[in-house]
Amino acid sequence: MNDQPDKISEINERNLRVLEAVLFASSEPLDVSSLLTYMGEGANIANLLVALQQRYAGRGVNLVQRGDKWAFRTAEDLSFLLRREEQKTRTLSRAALETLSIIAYHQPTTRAEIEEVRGIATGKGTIDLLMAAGWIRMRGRRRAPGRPVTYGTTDAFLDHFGLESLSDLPGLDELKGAGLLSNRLPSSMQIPLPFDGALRDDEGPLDPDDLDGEDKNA
Amino acid sequence: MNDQPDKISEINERNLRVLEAVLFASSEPLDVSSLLTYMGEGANIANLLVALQQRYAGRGVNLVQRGDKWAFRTAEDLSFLLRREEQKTRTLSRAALETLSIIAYHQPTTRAEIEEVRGIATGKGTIDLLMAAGWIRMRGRRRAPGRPVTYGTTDAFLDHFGLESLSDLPGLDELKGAGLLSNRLPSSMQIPLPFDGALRDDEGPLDPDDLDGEDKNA
Amino acid sequence: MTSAQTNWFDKPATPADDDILYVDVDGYEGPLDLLLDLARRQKVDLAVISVLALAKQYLLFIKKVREKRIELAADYLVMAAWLTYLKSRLIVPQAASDDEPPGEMLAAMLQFRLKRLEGMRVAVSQLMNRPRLGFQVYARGMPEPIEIAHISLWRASLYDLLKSYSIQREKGVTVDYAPLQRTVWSLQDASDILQRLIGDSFDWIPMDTYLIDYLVTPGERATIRASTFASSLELVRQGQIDIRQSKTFGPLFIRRHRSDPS
Repeated sequence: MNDQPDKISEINERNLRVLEAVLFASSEPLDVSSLLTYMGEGANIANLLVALQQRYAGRGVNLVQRGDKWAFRTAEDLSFLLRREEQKTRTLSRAALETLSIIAYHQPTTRAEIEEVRGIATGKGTIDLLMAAGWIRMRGRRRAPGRPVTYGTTDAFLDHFGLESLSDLPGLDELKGAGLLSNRLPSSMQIPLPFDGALRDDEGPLDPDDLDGEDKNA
Repeated sequence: MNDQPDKISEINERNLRVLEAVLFASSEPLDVSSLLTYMGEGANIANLLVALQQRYAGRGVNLVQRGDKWAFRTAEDLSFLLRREEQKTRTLSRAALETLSIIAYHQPTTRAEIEEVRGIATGKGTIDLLMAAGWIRMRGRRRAPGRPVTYGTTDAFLDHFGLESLSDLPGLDELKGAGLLSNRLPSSMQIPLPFDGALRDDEGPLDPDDLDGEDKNA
Repeated sequence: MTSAQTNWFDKPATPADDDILYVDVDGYEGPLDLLLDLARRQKVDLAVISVLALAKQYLLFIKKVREKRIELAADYLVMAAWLTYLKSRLIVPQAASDDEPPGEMLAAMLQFRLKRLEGMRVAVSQLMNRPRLGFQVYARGMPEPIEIAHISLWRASLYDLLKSYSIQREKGVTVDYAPLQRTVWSLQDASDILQRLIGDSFDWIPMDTYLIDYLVTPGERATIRASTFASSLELVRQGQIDIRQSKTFGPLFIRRHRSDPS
């Protein structure tokens, strides 16, 4: 190194240090004019910022420009470090359990039908929760006024509850035998045979829009 | 460069980036065990931290050790540039400051010992205030009549005052030399040094009730 | 707040004039603080300070304060008493038989305590003049917190599912449930009817024969038999009729009771 630029590089190095510290400590991205207040006379802030940016390129932290402001940010490829997934086992709420059981026995069924059996409105959150749990799916749309979405259970549902197929769901007599249903029930009461095959005659396919998992009629 | 160490240095470099990103992203010092969770198998974290510290030595931001934790902090020599005025509300009373320094230099110490040094009763409020600031903690209970609570400083104390460990306390050697860290007149007896390790021989654990942060003996 | 010798204590600087000292003790944090201030006025190293002179100054000071205001914290008076004792120990030569600690030792102890308090005060200044976090040294201004995505794993048993379904189906049924309207014969009705049917028949006739018209409806048999039987017992008690049964579960025969002993 020759003598002359030594002085300049010393000042430069000092300014880089200050820039580094100020940008590190700032609680928000800083623009050039506020950075300038920390620099010595005649500092070429644009050059300094580029130099600092290059110095941090490829490091775990990068100097990034946001609009006309500058800030340190975690390198994009390391952003996964700042996310963590926590699994928590939770017991299904009563409402969700009721809705799920009705869908299981009555499938393909619509939200209105579920509400009819439950005698109470079923929140969209309950359906969403069961969808997120992976236990129910939208099958199609009922060929009826309003074309409501029909719901059915998934393979994950069978898997979780240890069923080989839907026909393993106990019928009326078995439920009575297990003491789950009272024997005093009227003989007119029937339990439907759940159906999880392809679309039934009264079902149409889902709309293309339904693919994002939203029930537009909800 | 030969082939063999290339792979090692590549892994090292990646670990250094991860360490840099994680430490940069946090405003609080992080301990080695939580840093380890981000590293690959068999990473030598002690070496990595030293390497990172060297890389940032002389820069505007330094990697510093605070107790057994690590953090990025702006360089001390730039303090005159970055200096912010102290908030009036944060100014501690003389009683609080004296109590803090007595705890720092005499730890583990009891309230009675603090009062003995100051020659005046210390209000519970003063201790509470220092606890709330996060600078002191209850360590245990002295094995002595009344089982008084022993107090010591925290890592946040080290962090606030820019100390790597208690041995960095300013004037420690002079105070020790003059025998002023003792409860007694200086004698040939060993002069105790401030100690923030696990419980000492004359300390027992805190009672379960102490965990809510209350000093029942106060 | 910029000089290196920042006074971190909120106590105002002590006036140079000793005469002003007597005005108040409120500026001091206890007698030790006051003693330390007095000692500093000797303008010598604490190690070579004259404890005797210090004790005299303190006692004089307390005396002046008490002339102005009677009330004075007990701490100050305890210290005054102790210093009076110390003074006497320092002035009067130690007797050989004396068990009390020598005055020199008491003086050294006081000196030690003053030095120790002074030491802590210096330490406070040194600590507070360090580059402190948030004032001269800074942490990351824009920390990037770790985002924790909570994933729920739902749990339910097949039993819960089936129970839940069954409860709902049963609930749906009970909504339509209407209790059966049963014909119930009151005891009075049964008694009236039985009286009427028996009339004046003194022959043994099975009870069911009298009731044959009413027992056609199977749903009503139980209540009619029960009410009739109960009221027949009452009629027997009243001496209106007689009852006879030849064997267990055999037919019940009834007839009008003959009231006249013929």
